[in-house]
Amino acid sequence: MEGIYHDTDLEDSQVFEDKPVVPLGETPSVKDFSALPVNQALEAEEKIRLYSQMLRIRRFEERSLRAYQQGHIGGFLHLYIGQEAVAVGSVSVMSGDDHIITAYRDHGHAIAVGMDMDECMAELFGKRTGCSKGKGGSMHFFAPDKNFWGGHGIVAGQTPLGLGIAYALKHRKTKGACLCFMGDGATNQGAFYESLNLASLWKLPVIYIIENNGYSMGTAEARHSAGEPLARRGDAFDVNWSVHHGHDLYEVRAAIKDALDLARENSSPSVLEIVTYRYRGHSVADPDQTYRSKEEIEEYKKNKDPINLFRNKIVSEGVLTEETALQLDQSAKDEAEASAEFALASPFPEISELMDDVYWETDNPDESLSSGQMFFESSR
Amino acid sequence: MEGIYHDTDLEDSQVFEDKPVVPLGETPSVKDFSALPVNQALEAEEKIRLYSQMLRIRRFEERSLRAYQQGHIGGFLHLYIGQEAVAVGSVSVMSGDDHIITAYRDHGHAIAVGMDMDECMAELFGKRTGCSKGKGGSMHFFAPDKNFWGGHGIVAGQTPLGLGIAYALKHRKTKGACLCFMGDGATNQGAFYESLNLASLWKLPVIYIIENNGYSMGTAEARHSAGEPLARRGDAFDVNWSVHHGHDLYEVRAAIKDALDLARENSSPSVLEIVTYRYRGHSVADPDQTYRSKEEIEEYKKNKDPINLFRNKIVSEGVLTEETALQLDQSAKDEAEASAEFALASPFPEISELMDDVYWETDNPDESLSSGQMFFESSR
Amino acid sequence: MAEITYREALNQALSEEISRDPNVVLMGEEVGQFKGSYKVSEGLLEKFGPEKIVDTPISEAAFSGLAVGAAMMGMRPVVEFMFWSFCYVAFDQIFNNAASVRFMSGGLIHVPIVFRGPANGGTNVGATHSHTPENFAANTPGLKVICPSTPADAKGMMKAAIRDNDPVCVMENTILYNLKGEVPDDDDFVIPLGKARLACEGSDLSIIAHGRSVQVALQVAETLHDKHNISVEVLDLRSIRPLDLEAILQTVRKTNRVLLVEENKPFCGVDAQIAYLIQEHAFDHLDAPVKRVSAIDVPQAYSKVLENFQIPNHDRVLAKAMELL
Amino acid sequence: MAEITYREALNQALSEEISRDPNVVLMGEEVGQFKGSYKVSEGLLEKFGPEKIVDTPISEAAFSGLAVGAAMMGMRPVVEFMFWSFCYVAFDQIFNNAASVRFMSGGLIHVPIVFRGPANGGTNVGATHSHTPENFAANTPGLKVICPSTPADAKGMMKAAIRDNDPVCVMENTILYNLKGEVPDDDDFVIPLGKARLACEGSDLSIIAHGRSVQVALQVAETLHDKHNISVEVLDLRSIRPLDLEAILQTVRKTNRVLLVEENKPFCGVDAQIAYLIQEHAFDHLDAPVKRVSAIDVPQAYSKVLENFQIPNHDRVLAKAMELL
Ligand SMILES: Cc1ncc(C[n+]2csc(CCOP(=O)(O)OP(=O)(O)O)c2C)c(N)n1
Ligand SMILES: Cc1ncc(C[n+]2csc(CCOP(=O)(O)OP(=O)(O)O)c2C)c(N)n1
Ligand SMILES: [Mg+2]
Ligand SMILES: [Mg+2]
Repeated sequence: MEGIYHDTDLEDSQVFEDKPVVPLGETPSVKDFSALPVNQALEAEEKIRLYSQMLRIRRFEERSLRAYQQGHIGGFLHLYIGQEAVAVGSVSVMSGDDHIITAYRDHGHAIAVGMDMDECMAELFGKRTGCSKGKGGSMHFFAPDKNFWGGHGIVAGQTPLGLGIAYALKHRKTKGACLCFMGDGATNQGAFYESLNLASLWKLPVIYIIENNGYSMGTAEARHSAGEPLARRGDAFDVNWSVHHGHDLYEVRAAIKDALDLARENSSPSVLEIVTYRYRGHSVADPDQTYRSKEEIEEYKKNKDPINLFRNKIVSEGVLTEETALQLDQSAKDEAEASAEFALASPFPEISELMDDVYWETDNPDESLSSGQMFFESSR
Repeated sequence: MEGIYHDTDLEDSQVFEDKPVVPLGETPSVKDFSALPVNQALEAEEKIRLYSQMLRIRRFEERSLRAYQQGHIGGFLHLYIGQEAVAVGSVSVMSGDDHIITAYRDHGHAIAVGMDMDECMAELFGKRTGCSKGKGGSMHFFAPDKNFWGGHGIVAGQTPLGLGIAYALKHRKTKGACLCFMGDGATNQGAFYESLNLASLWKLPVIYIIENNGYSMGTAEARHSAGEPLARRGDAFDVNWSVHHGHDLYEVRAAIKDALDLARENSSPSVLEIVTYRYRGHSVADPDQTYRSKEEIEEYKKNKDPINLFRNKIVSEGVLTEETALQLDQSAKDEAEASAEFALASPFPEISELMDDVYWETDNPDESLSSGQMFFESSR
Repeated sequence: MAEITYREALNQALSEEISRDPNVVLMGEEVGQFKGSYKVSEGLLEKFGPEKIVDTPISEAAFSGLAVGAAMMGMRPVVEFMFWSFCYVAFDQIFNNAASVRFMSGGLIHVPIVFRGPANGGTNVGATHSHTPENFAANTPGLKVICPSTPADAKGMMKAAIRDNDPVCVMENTILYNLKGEVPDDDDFVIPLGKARLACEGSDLSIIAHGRSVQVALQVAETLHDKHNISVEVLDLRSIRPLDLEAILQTVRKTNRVLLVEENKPFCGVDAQIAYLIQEHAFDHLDAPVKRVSAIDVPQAYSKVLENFQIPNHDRVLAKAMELL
Repeated sequence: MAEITYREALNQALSEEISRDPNVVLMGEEVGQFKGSYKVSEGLLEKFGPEKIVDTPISEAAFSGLAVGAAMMGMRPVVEFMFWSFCYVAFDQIFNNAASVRFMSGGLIHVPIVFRGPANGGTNVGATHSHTPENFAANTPGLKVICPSTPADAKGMMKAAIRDNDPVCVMENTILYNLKGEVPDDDDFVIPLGKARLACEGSDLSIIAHGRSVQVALQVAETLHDKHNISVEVLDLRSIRPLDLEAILQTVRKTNRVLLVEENKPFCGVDAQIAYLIQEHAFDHLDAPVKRVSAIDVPQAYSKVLENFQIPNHDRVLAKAMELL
């Protein structure tokens, strides 16, 4: 089993057998992924939509950060800023039968699948208009109607769930796959390896996407993981693996598309490592002063910002004008602002709603199959 | 990182890159490991002792099986019969600073490290003269004075413990290593991979020895694990790995010796897969009728029985006479019989002893640092 | 109605529900080719094939989580733990994912799943294989827990658990597997969760128990009746969560003396909670403090003389009952 | 004696014990370079170097088990869980290996280890990050569990835990980390485990609590005193196992009315056990049933309005106290 796709359109150049991760500050890959069929197929309009999606994610999160600082948001807030091309690129090649699940850094995926800013911002504010009625918070966005299964807080806890989604698809003979996102640090949880073995043994259409942003909280990859690249950890299980750049939306699309094809056609699992970067601290509570330099961050922003790079690309393709770019940005900002207003104006959940949404049964008393006392200290 | 030792004395022939496991029934490897220095160094007496150790393990277990059938032993009884060369060969190259830990199939390792049959048999009988005072049973033999840390019941639960033993050695700058034994099925527990990563990341002198007897209970390797060989699962973590035959005691010694040298010198971890076979069911409760054929078992016994092979070898080396072989066998049987008599004659623990050995503190009341109630339903 | 074992009753429940609903699958270690470690799934692989009866590697975390993911998608997996003790390596998947996903998603997703297997002591398998985590499960909102003690309950409650739209932990008992009893053959014989069972009527003392302890309680009731002419009522909780508090209070109000028996370790065992509820709701009906017999409070011992004493046995329960009278 | 925070108190305890005993090391996620997620280990890496202050990957099962193995060899590891909630992915290593090895080896081996970290709700981190598993630990013979509620206790009991030869689970609280209080500087300031603390004397009602609930209880005591002229005694359990049953019974015998408060979920929470023990041992001293306030029985909610109500707060505790009077 080689560490690359045998039937891939990608050249070897993006598959780093020895030194997979481009050191920060090196020039990004020069290969032009726009030439691949998956990207050639994109209409101008669609490209603009992809660009706008990335922008919307960023503006949403910037606004949420401000709301956090203003005291409207509590708990954790893990920002995705810098990684936008991964979620948007991945989701853009999904079909209606494909599903997606991720960890706690989930705002990007949520907006990419089409959740609207209002329900997301309201969730952050802990309001009943939130996607999870304020019960889940930042880490727990869900939209099963959009094939988005969350938003999970325990590192790598979603890796068996993603496997199960793939299992259900295969069991029902649906030609779909599950994209299961995780961080670089998450590769150090045992459940991931158990899942890789099962994925390969049972041939389940799950694609593990390691969004390698170089850090597990304050721990750089080299301090948390032995052996490079991380995607190679699929190798011993005979799972296809490869490594890609996450700053290039076209490259992400190409990589995910290939993996999806394999999954849909042969029900084959994959592990893709997508090298990316987060600009903000691990969560907004992380002062981000102990483990990396300001320069490192600035350098990435300057050379590899996925939104800038894509804008430049489609501007040079003649698809986007600077003017439209500005308009899109303004409307993303407006939308984010409006979502904050919506969230602020929304009511908090009632205390009496605390007991809802625990058991299906108590929420559907007419169809209840059991009796007896279900709760032992109740809010009612 | 290659899947073999770079500085090994072994030839490539024992390292199976593609098809590591010799299919049962094929002729065993023809390579003569007796020529290696580690085996050349063996005195005749020592060879006889090794032979006798394997015999003692087998006779002990055969006797324990009878005791089980007679109703003297309860719970589980996982027999090691067929695998003896692995424990005996491994232990024979350990130095005083090396340590060992294993799973529930632990009788072989226990006797190999020098525990005596009486305390082992008494433990199986649940007697207070047992090595664990009858509290542990078959799965929980311990002899810390002999650097033997058990005997653990939860599959792969011992893999982090072995890592910790290696950690303590390194922390104290002791030039020793920890041999951590596990089954092929145990490679499917996540804790093993977390341990591999830590072993490599921190360079800890732990040697994981997968005793691959082809089955995880009733599940053949191909039905429980994707990717071969199992030892390759160390690869992505840059952990040395190799595959060996377990029916040849000389080969086992050579493999473990090399890994121990690496561990002691460079504090490097390894994963060794040692291909072996169990003759009996998973435990004595396993009727052994659903997952393999009688022929498969008979064929292994005939061609690869580790005790027979070693006897033939040292007989042909002129070290052992048929007469001595018979004597050794008789004395092993006598010893096993005597241990059963000892166990039978030994007293059961008193009910009042049930509360001992839970907390160090309650066992050492004079040095107790705390007060308050420790137990909430007591036998006293 | 036929007399069958607890094991056969479970087997029937599984078989009937797999036939009835295409979303039901059974998965776990050795459930297929090996027919189950305790032969609960005997014949099912032959009947339903490997798509429905799924042998897994020893990867409890992965296959439990897989089943939760599949349940989120609308399947109804039944996950067998060879021993419930092994939930310790899958704890996060059961106690976080199965339990919380519904709540964390504001009710968008539900998780119709059954986790089942034996959870008991008494077979000399030692400390790591004898856990009885019904208290951990019952402590965790989002999960349901049941402990059937008879063949009929095993069948009827297992069927209810599979049809339930929430995660249900079914705690069986290796020693009960051979217990025989009358069990209806009706395909729709379902016993609702959350209803206790009056196992024997009496007036002097109530013994409340769950799981195999119910059988012990019944023996003690017999002894007390035969030797001391004392009339004991035995209430089988059957379901821990939901809990039939009404039935508990009813027997307490009737006899005014209560002994609780369980195999759980005592500190924060299920019966700690039951005792609390009784004194809270029936304080004035108690003629004496609620007493308990549970497992002796040390890791489970291997040696049979120790373990036979450690789990609640006839004599320990009898002695404690006498204290109450 | 200096006024320092709970966080600093823990930091001092760790620092002093690492200096005192070469076998002590601290390990966990982000404890070194990052100074600890909650800055409890600030400055320790600089002081002791990476051999003593060990940053780990997110591999709770492996590093917990590693620490148990090292403890078997005579080291005294202190393992930090960023949240105690994450013990769910290391459950087997703590609840089987650390808890049972001594017993299973017939006393040949002991395991001097500390598992520590915050275990609390109240900071809007949701269902998976707000577990309070002191009841699970206390249920498990072989483990000890403590829940210090003041800076002095945090220091003195942490030191005791590290010097203890058995596994001790120290449950801290992120909200208490900033709490200030007088703490002795004495290097040998050690508070023995298993001794409760009378946090405030009173005669009409006893509130028994542990962890941050002690602070809530004290506020309620103040309100009751100021507004209703009711005298409340507050007992801080400090240690759950070993448990100071004597101190509990003493306050019950004094006030004859008891309210138990904890952040645990109610079913089989710690206070279920305390309630059982009180009614068992002081039945005749109770003028009313023992009452409890615990977390509302649903997965921990994110939204602050919900969570502030969910955990025992001043008003909920006050209301329940009034019921008792
Ligand atoms: C089992 C577990 N341990 C620890 C944590 C705390 N934690 C949350 S995120 C995180 C770092 C994860 O890093 P990575 O997987 O690289 O994802 P990223 O945050 O970079 O997206 C840690 C340690 C957790 N949520 N779950
Ligand atoms: C976590 C866990 N799951 C399941 C079991 C039950 N079990 C005990 S041994 C075993 C098979 C292990 O096979 P392998 O690792 O190959 O070792 P072998 O028995 O062949 O020596 C199983 C499933 C267990 N003890 N622990
Ligand atoms: Mg990361
Ligand atoms: Mg095996």
